[in-house]
Amino acid sequence: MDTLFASLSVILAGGMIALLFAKQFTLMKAATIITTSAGCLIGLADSLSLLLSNNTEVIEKSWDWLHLFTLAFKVDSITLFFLVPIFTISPLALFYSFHYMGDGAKATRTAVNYFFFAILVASMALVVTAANTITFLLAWELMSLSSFFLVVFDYQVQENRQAGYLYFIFAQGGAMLLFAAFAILYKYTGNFDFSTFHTIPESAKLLVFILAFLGFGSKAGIFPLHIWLPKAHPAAPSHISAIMSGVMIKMGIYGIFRMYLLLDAATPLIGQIVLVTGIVTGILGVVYALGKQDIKQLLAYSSVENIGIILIGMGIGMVGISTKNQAMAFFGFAGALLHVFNHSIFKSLLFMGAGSVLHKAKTKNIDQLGGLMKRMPLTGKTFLAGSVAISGLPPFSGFIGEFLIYYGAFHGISNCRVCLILAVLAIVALAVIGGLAAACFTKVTGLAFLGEPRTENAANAKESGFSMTLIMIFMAITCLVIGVLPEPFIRLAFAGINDISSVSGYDTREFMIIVRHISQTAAFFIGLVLLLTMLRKLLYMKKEIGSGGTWGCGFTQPTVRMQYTGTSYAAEMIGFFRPFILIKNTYSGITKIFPGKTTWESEVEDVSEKNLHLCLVEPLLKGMNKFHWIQHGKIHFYIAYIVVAIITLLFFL
Amino acid sequence: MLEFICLIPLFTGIIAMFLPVSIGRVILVVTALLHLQLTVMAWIGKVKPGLPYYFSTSPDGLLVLLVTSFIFLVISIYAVSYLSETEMTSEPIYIGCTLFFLASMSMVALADHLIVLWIAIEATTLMSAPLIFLHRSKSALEATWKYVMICSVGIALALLGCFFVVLSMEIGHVTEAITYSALSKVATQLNPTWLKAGFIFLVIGYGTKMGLAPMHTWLPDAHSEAPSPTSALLSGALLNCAFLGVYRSHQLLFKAGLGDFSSNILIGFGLLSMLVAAVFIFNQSGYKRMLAYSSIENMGIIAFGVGIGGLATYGAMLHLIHHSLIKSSLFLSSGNILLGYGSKLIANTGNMARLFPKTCTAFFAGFAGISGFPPFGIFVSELLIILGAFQKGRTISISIFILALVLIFAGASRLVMKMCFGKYKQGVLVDENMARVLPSYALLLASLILCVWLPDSLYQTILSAIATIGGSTNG
Amino acid sequence: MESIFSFCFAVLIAPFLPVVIQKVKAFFAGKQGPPLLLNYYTLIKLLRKGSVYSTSTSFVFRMGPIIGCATSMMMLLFFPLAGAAPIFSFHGDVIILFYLMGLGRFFTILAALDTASPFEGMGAAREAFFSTLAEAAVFGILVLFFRLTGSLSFAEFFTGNNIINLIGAHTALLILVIVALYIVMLTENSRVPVDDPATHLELTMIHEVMILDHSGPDLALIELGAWFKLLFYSSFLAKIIDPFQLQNFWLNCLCFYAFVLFIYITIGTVESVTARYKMNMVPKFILTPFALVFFAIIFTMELIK
Amino acid sequence: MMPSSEALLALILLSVLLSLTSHRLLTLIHIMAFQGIMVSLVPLFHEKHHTLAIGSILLLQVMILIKGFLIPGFMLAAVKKIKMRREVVPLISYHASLFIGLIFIVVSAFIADRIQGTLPGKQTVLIIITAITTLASGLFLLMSRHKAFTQVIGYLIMENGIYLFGTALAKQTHTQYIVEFGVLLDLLVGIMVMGIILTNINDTFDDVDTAYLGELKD
Repeated sequence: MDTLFASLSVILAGGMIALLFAKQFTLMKAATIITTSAGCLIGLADSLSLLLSNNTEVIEKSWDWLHLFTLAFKVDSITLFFLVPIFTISPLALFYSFHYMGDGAKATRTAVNYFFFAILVASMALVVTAANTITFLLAWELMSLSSFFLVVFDYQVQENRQAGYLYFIFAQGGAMLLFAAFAILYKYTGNFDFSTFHTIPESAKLLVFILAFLGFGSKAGIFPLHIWLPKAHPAAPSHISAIMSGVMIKMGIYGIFRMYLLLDAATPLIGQIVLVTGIVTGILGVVYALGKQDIKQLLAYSSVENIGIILIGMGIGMVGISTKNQAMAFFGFAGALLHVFNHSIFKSLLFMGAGSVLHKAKTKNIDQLGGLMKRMPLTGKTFLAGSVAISGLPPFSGFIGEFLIYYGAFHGISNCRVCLILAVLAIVALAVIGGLAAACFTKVTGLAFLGEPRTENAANAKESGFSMTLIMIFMAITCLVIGVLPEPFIRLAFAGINDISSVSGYDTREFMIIVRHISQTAAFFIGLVLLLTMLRKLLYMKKEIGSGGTWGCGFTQPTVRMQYTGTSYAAEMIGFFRPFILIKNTYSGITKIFPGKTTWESEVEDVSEKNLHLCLVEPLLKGMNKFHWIQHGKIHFYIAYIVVAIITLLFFL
Repeated sequence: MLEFICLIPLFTGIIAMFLPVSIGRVILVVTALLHLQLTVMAWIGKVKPGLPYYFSTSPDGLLVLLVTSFIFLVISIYAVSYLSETEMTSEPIYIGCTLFFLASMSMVALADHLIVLWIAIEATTLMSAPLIFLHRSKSALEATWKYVMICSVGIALALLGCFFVVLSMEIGHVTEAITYSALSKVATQLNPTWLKAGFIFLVIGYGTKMGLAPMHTWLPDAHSEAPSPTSALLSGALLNCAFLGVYRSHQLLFKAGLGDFSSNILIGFGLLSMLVAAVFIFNQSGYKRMLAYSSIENMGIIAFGVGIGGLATYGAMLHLIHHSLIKSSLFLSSGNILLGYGSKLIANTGNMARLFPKTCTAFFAGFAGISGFPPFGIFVSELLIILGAFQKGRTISISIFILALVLIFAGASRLVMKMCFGKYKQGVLVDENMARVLPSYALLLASLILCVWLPDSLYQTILSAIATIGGSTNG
Repeated sequence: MESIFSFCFAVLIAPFLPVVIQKVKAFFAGKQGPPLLLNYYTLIKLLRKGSVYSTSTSFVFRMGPIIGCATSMMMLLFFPLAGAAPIFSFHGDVIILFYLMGLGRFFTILAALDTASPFEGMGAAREAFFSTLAEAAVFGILVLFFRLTGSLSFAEFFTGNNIINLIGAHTALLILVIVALYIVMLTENSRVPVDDPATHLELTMIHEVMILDHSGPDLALIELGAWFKLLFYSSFLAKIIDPFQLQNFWLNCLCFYAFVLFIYITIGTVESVTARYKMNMVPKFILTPFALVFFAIIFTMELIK
Repeated sequence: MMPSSEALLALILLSVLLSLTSHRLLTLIHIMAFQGIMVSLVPLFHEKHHTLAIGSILLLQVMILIKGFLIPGFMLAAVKKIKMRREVVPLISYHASLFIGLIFIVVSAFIADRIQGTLPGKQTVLIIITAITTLASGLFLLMSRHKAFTQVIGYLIMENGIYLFGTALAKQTHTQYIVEFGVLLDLLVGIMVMGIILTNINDTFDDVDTAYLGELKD
């Protein structure tokens, strides 16, 4: 614990350094990055060693605060597990930022950005170590606030401001729900300590959980509370998107998980709610991802999808616990945790790739990109690896987490009817999500990196600086390593749920054999691919290799604009989900005999955003505007208000 | 003598009226220092009241006094720089009235007698009125007129409330002194009907001054039209004094066993104020008006917290302290913004992050603080109020409370973001200046420090202040 | 040893079987049809050729055929062909295998998009969409099989005590499964009525349009992959139908391939008697197997206590 | 209750009704001065105060001075400065105002009847009626008249009503002269401040009509 706090101090010191040396741009970046990363690495070493030592004793620390409260911190296996991505991704994102934050004219702002980055990292670490209400909320709010500043880094752009605004509201609204949830808990327990939460009456648990689920869910991005994600992620600088999407939204997951464990509710409803939400979130998330043309927006929706997958895993685990199905619970939870870790890596990788593209090709719209694989080979290849990983395809990391969830879900197929239906839904949903995610990421990779550049900017793109590419290569390799040698990482996830009493002690030896088989299969597959590659080389030896234009099916003058676009690629698939996804087509029409230039636009609108606007925000604003006459400026009536107030109150006498 | 706390500013105020401006400014700051020193001595208990029949030190009064005194010191430092920038025509009057204003506020904080309290509160209105209209612009005059009329009418009703309380004494054959401290000892003997009627008039009367809806109507006008140091004083200090009147009355009813009655009224007013503030903060066009409505909201929160009782009362008291600190800081920043852009309209501001980075930092930090983000104290106070309300089972009211908070946050953050980060094409009039930024920082820092470390004596004082209405920290 | 033999035999016979379909179609059309060893000739011809690559393409284009072929081979490696135990097998292998198929598809699509062609993207989009829908049905089938056998591996589905067989305890369910799997097979292998391999208009193609730019050995690899895949699905179906569990490996083998042949003949028949659907009808068609399987799963709640 | 006291109260009521119908500002000020003196005299005729203390007498004189002369005098000066003679057509016409004044009397009689039972000792109904009517009429003037000047008068009338209430009900307050004096001082300063603002308004707007004072709104 002391090491952890020491590491947090170093991280914060890094943030302070940024503010102090704001004038010397490069020095400031280097010093901050090194200091903050050093802090992260200390923390990482500490949490990993604690996590893997199987040390069951709980480590606690507390201080008195404001006479009333205690700031209590406690470390158990789940905490440690969540600390790992925090401390892993942060230094990577920081190193990446060295070249990404290259604009010396924004030196002060960059320094502020690093400062809040450090605060964000520290507050996330505090969120997962908090052991009572006050500490948790304190860290939670700090996290929201600091991440808000990170989002509005490029505040000159109106969309970014709007995104920051939306995020701010969701953060605060979610926090208010959490306040309410914790207040209800306090009402029953009379203290702030997490460990007493399970004592509250069973009837209140569901309400508390739902409030907390909505509160945490708004941070995590469950459907329909996800709408800030696709706005905030494109707005933030890419390494910030990476850390937010890779790590920060997982704090919502942590909260849901923690709350579930603390409440220890007997009602099966909780697991069912989580599972169904996960399914809805996952499928709709990926469908929307498919429909978007802005890479970062697409990645944000993909984060929503992955939150869905994680929630499916978690829901499987919860259903498993409520039906006393230990295997289901164990693998559900472990799968969810492992996916948290995996997603943090490949999503960060993808965001960094997107950032690299944005940096060099000056656009995020995939319909204006293309051909980047040749111009930015390292970014392209690492992005490809990330795409395969996020689609959950072996032999990359995404598959492993999903496999665990599948495994848990298959164990849920038993005679319990609700359980069976839920498990089947989960399995089918995972399959559909996997298929659509593959479609989605073939779209990004295929259109942005392959083919021909669609615009000048894309054609002139160059590879990014070494700090960016090195990090991306490292992360891509990590994705592959986790996919091929998953055992230590699965053990990590198992260690993560070690402290959950209802599933601990599950015998994993049998499963470890399967894991070894998976590992072998993956290796074998890679071997087979290599073999076929050699064979192909052999077959092409001494043969004539020609090159020419793409076969245009007889058309002789193809241009790059004739390439298939992302919009067309996705049109049919998203059309399939029509009631849940709004496709707005605008067509200028043909009016004259000799038609002039006509336009046709297609845009995917978020159904929850639209309905939120239509059913909540607009009536609310309208309703509030109806009351504006109160302050009409006439003093006579102001005095009349007082008289009316008196008379009204006298009736209560 | 305790009365010196009121008399010194009164005396120096008279002097300052007749002296040149440069000396007047010095007098302002020196008096503020002296006042703070006396206040601290009163805290320690070194100063005894000379007229114990009229004045005494109560924990709630001391709390308000300390906050007032501290804020006044910081604002007076700001005012010196602000005044030199604005070249006000009748500056000696301004300085004098500011000091009178301090005197009357101190009197409110120290008054124990029902009617002396009333006199003091009425005096605050009269003393602060010149501060608002010294600009002599049309809107400033209008605002002052509304302020004086509405508050006078409201406070006149409070006098009737005082009479009703006295009547309830007579019916109950109580012959104690008409002081809050004496009455609360024999509160159960008072006639409940007339006491309740008295409370209604008192809460309406002082509530007018405090800015509880629907009697709040003067507040946005006065706060937005006053010079920024005055706005800061009005919002950070005056509203607390008015609150003190409401609080004392509530204490009396609580002691008389009518706590439920007064609590419900306070909760009702509190929620109504928050909702009204929410309505007007959305699409607000002026930033000072926005801050004014935010004051209405926060007064509503305090009334709500006091009404809930228990843990929420503690939260309300913390809220009072932190709101004063943060809101005055915000108003001071708004003064800089006004100087810089020359307009009170949000539409005519923007891009503060680049143009006025220091002010922007103070302004945004203040906004974050007032919205309940750590590391500022409102985070704690709002949390405590929510906890307390749930503990008391007030589910519906707390739902409205939370809804209003979110609405206000949504409304205000949009405007604040527009100001801090939005587009702005024109040039700026006056650059920011360390002397005018540091006071804002000082106030924020005070809130921050109090959120990290609450001195024991302060804590104990709050505890004894809330103990009189059954508030405690363990529910 | 039997396993390896079985696998090698399957690999060798895979190119032969599609010709059966063409023969059946020719029979229905009253034609003679191509020579039986047509695909072997094609293979040899392609392997001997060089290639022309589009200037738009990158290494991804060259990886497509390799990975596509490798994933199809993986399926055969794990499948208990002809009653022999598969070469590899473990609990849970079905999941990784179907995901590997997904990987193959992923790269095929990417290779198609790499050409910057206006048409290949169209095929890629359809491929991605339809196979996603088919995948839902496949996983439904896996759930059902898990419910019936408690296992998650091809080997365990079809060998051992608790095997899946039409002439077993769950005939009713399995008929639904067979129909479903048959449709999935048609979808995944781009057969009529989902796709028509014999069409000549690129706009209406799915699989064929994606490989327009491949030539030479690359095309050979793609074709091989396609044949393996078709064989895998037919074997899957054949295994469910095949009622014989004989002790003799060779007899078993014979029975098995007889059933496989039967499946191919039915495919040929289907292609002869039906026309391909309009493209917007296809999703509905592919949803049918999912509905069937889901119905079957719900059914098991009553049947299996 | 002495008959003289009842006569006094009747006079006050009359002055209230007069003020409701009067549109000349000078008349209003005179009525108010008269009313102020009457109100100050009420405690003198109140039965409990047969034995008047020295302080009480002193206070009485101060009160008559302030309410009867200082404040009206101050306002007269202001009127002269403002050069304003009459109220424009009010929001509610003078006839209606009179009618409303009568309604106030009826309602206050009703209220007085209701609350009399709860009061200690023998209380005259008339003083409560007068007090409530005066209070209500003051508020009514505040709400219904255009000129800011008339509003000040309305405020004063309201204050008189409250004072009457205090006299009638809360006798203890009258034994505390310092407090009483403080209240009076507040009133005086208040009127002065209002007067200053009024003259300023007049300088700026060339009128004291509240119609000009409605610009600040949302």
